[in-house]
Amino acid sequence: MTGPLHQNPRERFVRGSRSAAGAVTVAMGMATAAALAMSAQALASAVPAMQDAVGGAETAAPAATAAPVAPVELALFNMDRLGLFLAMVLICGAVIGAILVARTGRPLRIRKLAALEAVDEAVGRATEMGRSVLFVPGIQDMTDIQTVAGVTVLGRVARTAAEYDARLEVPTSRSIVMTAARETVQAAHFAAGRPETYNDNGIYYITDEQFGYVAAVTGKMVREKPAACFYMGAFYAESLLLAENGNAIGAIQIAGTAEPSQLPFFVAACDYTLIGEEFFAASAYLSGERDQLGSIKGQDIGKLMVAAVIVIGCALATVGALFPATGATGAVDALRSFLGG
Amino acid sequence: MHEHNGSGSPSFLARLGGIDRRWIFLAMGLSIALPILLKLRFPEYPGPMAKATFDAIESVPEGSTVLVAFDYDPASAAELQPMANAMVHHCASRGHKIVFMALWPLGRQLADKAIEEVLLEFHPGLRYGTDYVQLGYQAGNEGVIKLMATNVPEQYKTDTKGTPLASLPLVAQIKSTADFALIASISAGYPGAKEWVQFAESANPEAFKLVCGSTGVQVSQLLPYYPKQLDGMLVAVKGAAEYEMLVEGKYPVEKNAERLGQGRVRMGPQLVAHMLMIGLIILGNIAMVAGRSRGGAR
Amino acid sequence: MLQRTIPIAILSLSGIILMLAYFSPLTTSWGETVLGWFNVLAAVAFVLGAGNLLRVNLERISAQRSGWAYSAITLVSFFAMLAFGLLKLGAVPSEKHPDKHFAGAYEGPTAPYGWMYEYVLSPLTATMFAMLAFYVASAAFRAFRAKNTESILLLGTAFIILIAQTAAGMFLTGWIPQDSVFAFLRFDSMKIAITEYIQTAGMRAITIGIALGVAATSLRLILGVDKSYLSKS
Amino acid sequence: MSDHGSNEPGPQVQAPRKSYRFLWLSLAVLGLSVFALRTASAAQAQGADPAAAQDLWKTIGIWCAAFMTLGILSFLYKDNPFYKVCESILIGVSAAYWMVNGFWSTLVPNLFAKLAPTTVREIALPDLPVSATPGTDMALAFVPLVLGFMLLWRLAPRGGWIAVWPLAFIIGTTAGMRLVASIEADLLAQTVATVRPLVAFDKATEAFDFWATVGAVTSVAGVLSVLTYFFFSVEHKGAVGATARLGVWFLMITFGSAFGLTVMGRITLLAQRFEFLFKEWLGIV
Repeated sequence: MTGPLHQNPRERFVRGSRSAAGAVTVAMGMATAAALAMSAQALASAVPAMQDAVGGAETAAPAATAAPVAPVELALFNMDRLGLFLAMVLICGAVIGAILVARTGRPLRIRKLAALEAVDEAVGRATEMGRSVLFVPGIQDMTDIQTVAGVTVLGRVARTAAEYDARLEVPTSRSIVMTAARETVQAAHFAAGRPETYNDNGIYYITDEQFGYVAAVTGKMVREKPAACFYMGAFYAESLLLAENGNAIGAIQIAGTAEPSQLPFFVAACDYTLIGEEFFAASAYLSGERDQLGSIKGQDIGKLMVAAVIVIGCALATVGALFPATGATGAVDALRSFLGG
Repeated sequence: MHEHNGSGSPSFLARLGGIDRRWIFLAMGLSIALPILLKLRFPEYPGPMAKATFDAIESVPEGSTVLVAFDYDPASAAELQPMANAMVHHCASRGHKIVFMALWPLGRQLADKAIEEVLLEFHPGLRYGTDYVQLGYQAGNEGVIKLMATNVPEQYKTDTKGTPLASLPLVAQIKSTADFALIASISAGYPGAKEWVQFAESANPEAFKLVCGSTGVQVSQLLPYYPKQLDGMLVAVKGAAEYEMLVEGKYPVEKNAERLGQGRVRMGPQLVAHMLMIGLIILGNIAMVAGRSRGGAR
Repeated sequence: MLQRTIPIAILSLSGIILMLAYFSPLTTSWGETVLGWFNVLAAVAFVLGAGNLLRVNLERISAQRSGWAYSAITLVSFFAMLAFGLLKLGAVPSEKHPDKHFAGAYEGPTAPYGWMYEYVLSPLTATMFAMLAFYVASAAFRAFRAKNTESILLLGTAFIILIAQTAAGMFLTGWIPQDSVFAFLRFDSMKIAITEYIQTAGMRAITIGIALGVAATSLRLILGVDKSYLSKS
Repeated sequence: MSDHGSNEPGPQVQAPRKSYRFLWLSLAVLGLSVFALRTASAAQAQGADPAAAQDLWKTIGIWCAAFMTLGILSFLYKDNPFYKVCESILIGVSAAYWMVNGFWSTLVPNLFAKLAPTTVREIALPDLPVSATPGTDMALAFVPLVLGFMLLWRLAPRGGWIAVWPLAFIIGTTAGMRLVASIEADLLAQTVATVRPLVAFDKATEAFDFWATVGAVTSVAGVLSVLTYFFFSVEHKGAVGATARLGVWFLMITFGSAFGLTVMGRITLLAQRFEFLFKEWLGIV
């Protein structure tokens, strides 16, 4: 990363996968076994998707049939990443399991997030005042999951706005985000039962340039004085420029981001802030669908696993430091290198 | 704050809380502009980190070969170039031989600038190839460091002018990073000081001293490495200013001294603006308390 | 079918290929191909953006809505920059191929495109960025008020760090010896303790939470559970 | 955190418009005339020297940059025509800037060069290497070409759904990529970094190190309590509530510290703009 400012999402995007190239060939038997396990996992995660895609078809191919044929030159599985792979299986398994449990209809209890309760209130206030609602989905492209989560939250805001008949403005910094936002807002109007009130004009592209975008949005804020401002997505230095100007016009401001460096500014300048993981949970929470709520449970299971690793690891390390003879330090190092890759 | 009705007009202090923010803007503008216009310079009190950096460079025997990596670009030059200048002057004054390199594409130009404006300005006798060498930029981020940790000539086949390393006396004998007495990374993010710790220092923990200069924003990422892995650390313009004090105290220059004082020049606005911020926070709280005690709006 | 099923299938498939590519060296090249396509699409997106920009501004001009003159300025500067760049007007000819106009460099400060970048675009963006100094001050004034324990911690920490960042920190507490029992009262020691122990811990937990959130959200998308990007038309 | 509604636009915003317009207009006229005078004198001083043209452009550039800087800064006072002009220029120039960069650095080498290598070599990239598998390259390049057209379909009045296909592709790629990357780089790396002994001894003397121990315990407690705060399944009551509260305290200190550390960088940015105005433009420092 080159500092929080000029991050180029595309570069980061490419870099992540290139590192996969430096793989080591390992004992073939092990690799094939692992690959079998993995393709089963991949397929397992694919199956519900496909099921959904074909409208809940009953049949699904048995997992093992799709195992790749043994290769000649390249390893099927990079054994260096076994720890990562197992961690991924555990976490994805927790999420999938929680979704399946949710489908059985058992009651799901999720604690309330104050910021979300405020969404309806903010839109309602804008309607009363006859002013618009501004939604800023961050400055990154759809290559950032935060933007995707932001667009999901937009769906709920747009639905409320459609119900109240409030004017919604979504300036975007990436044209693909504009496309996604239009789809989402249109869907929200359908869901609110008012498809006729939807039009494209409120959702438009400004410029990809970070500060060009901010200049336009802050200008718009000062001129049109929206009563409610939502900042949901990936933000960098512009966070405070937006939030301070929103404050100056007296708007209710609700922010959500997973960009740790910008959280302090949103926390200081906005009325409500969804901090990090809360933001992703919010996007699931707002949909109100059981599947999505289930996945929040899955996240919680993931956190429990992390906490368990930390507690056990620290206990072992402490024993190792106090009584070097027990060899507990060696166990911690082994755990570390297994998980750390 | 909302002004309340009824119990008379609120006190001056209570009204202060709802002051038009443009007065704050004006104060901020002045607190930065005036120190620049008046060239205000305040004495800096060198902190332990700046001292540690200075001592690390001093502790290496005279005539050692040091590596200075320019891991930043012009966007961060305002914060980092002052410390780079001071460090180059310090190393040369102490009699070290300097090898320049960059992990960021535009870092090379900034290194060239330091060579021209500081190294050759204050030490005109130094000769290229024996006293200093410019290796320039190589793509590959931490991969560059990884390879240098075992094989410098493999990573850098030539310097920026295309001369093979073997024909440059200063670097002809350098095999790996372990052959440097000290490595300094002046860094603005990824790749930078963190990667030097992870890939060079951990490969040869005892072989060389490692110091870094860092921007304010990424400081919290690097702090955990000081003082174990990093022997010294210069934090943002403030670190540069403190370090300049130490360097100038021991190795003063006669003319163009302002080139070694940029950090302190930029600290002028910093000090005034920070004081303003602190004052504003105090004022805001006084206003809140004053407003509350009069039973005003919250 | 065309509007819902196929998009979900495309999404799941591309997601699964990229996951596979990371673990299996055999499929790494698939992942790279897919990413190459992605980068091309990202570049095409600029055209889409420009098209939308034109539409919005042309509409405003033709309807003579308030501020239409500014839309005209936007369009003029857009087309000027586009012409300088796409046609490489005034570009410095390439040394190796001076006969080929489009091999020339258009970024240098002597070419119009480079000049526009240096003297128009970068001062504008740099000044927008610099405005933060003002907003940081007004945010600190307004938001850092000791209303409850949480806000006291927030403002107290900011206060300590702000003092420790300037000479005032050393001036006030620098006289306390480093090795004395009271060394922890030095502003620089406090700053190190806060950043190293508390801030690092806080950021770590935030990062872990975010990672889980990203993983769960990605998984929901790949499984087809989250379909919010699809309109229902 | 903040109390909204406290900064309602005051009466000063409704000040008489005409006088403001006059003010801005006279400022602009004044600035432009000074600029014209200065450029004219600079041009005269240098005569018909070939290097003079370049210097002239540089002078014009610095004046231009100064106007842009002041125009943006004027927004701090209030929204005004100056700022609006700067904003419009910024939007136009930057949109074109990104488009041109995308064209020359991505579309030409990664799309056109694969579809029609000979033509591209002839016109723009004479040094383009010859591919070993031109047929495969071309076939593969058709995928993004088609997806690209589908994406651009958004500009057409009908059939907006067509753009959903490339959108699904983009989101899918992102999801696959991020799922693995976030677990590896963030989740596992940070978890592993948290694991440490809860007692510390001085390396040299092997004596018990009180402060380092406190630090270690604090770090681990911090991570666990903040994670508790992020726990969604349980209401924040009782023991969980107390731990979550501790987590909030950790978060607040974290944010306060990050805020304080960032201030220095922001001030440097403004100082640099002022240095530009005072040094390069006015030459008074």
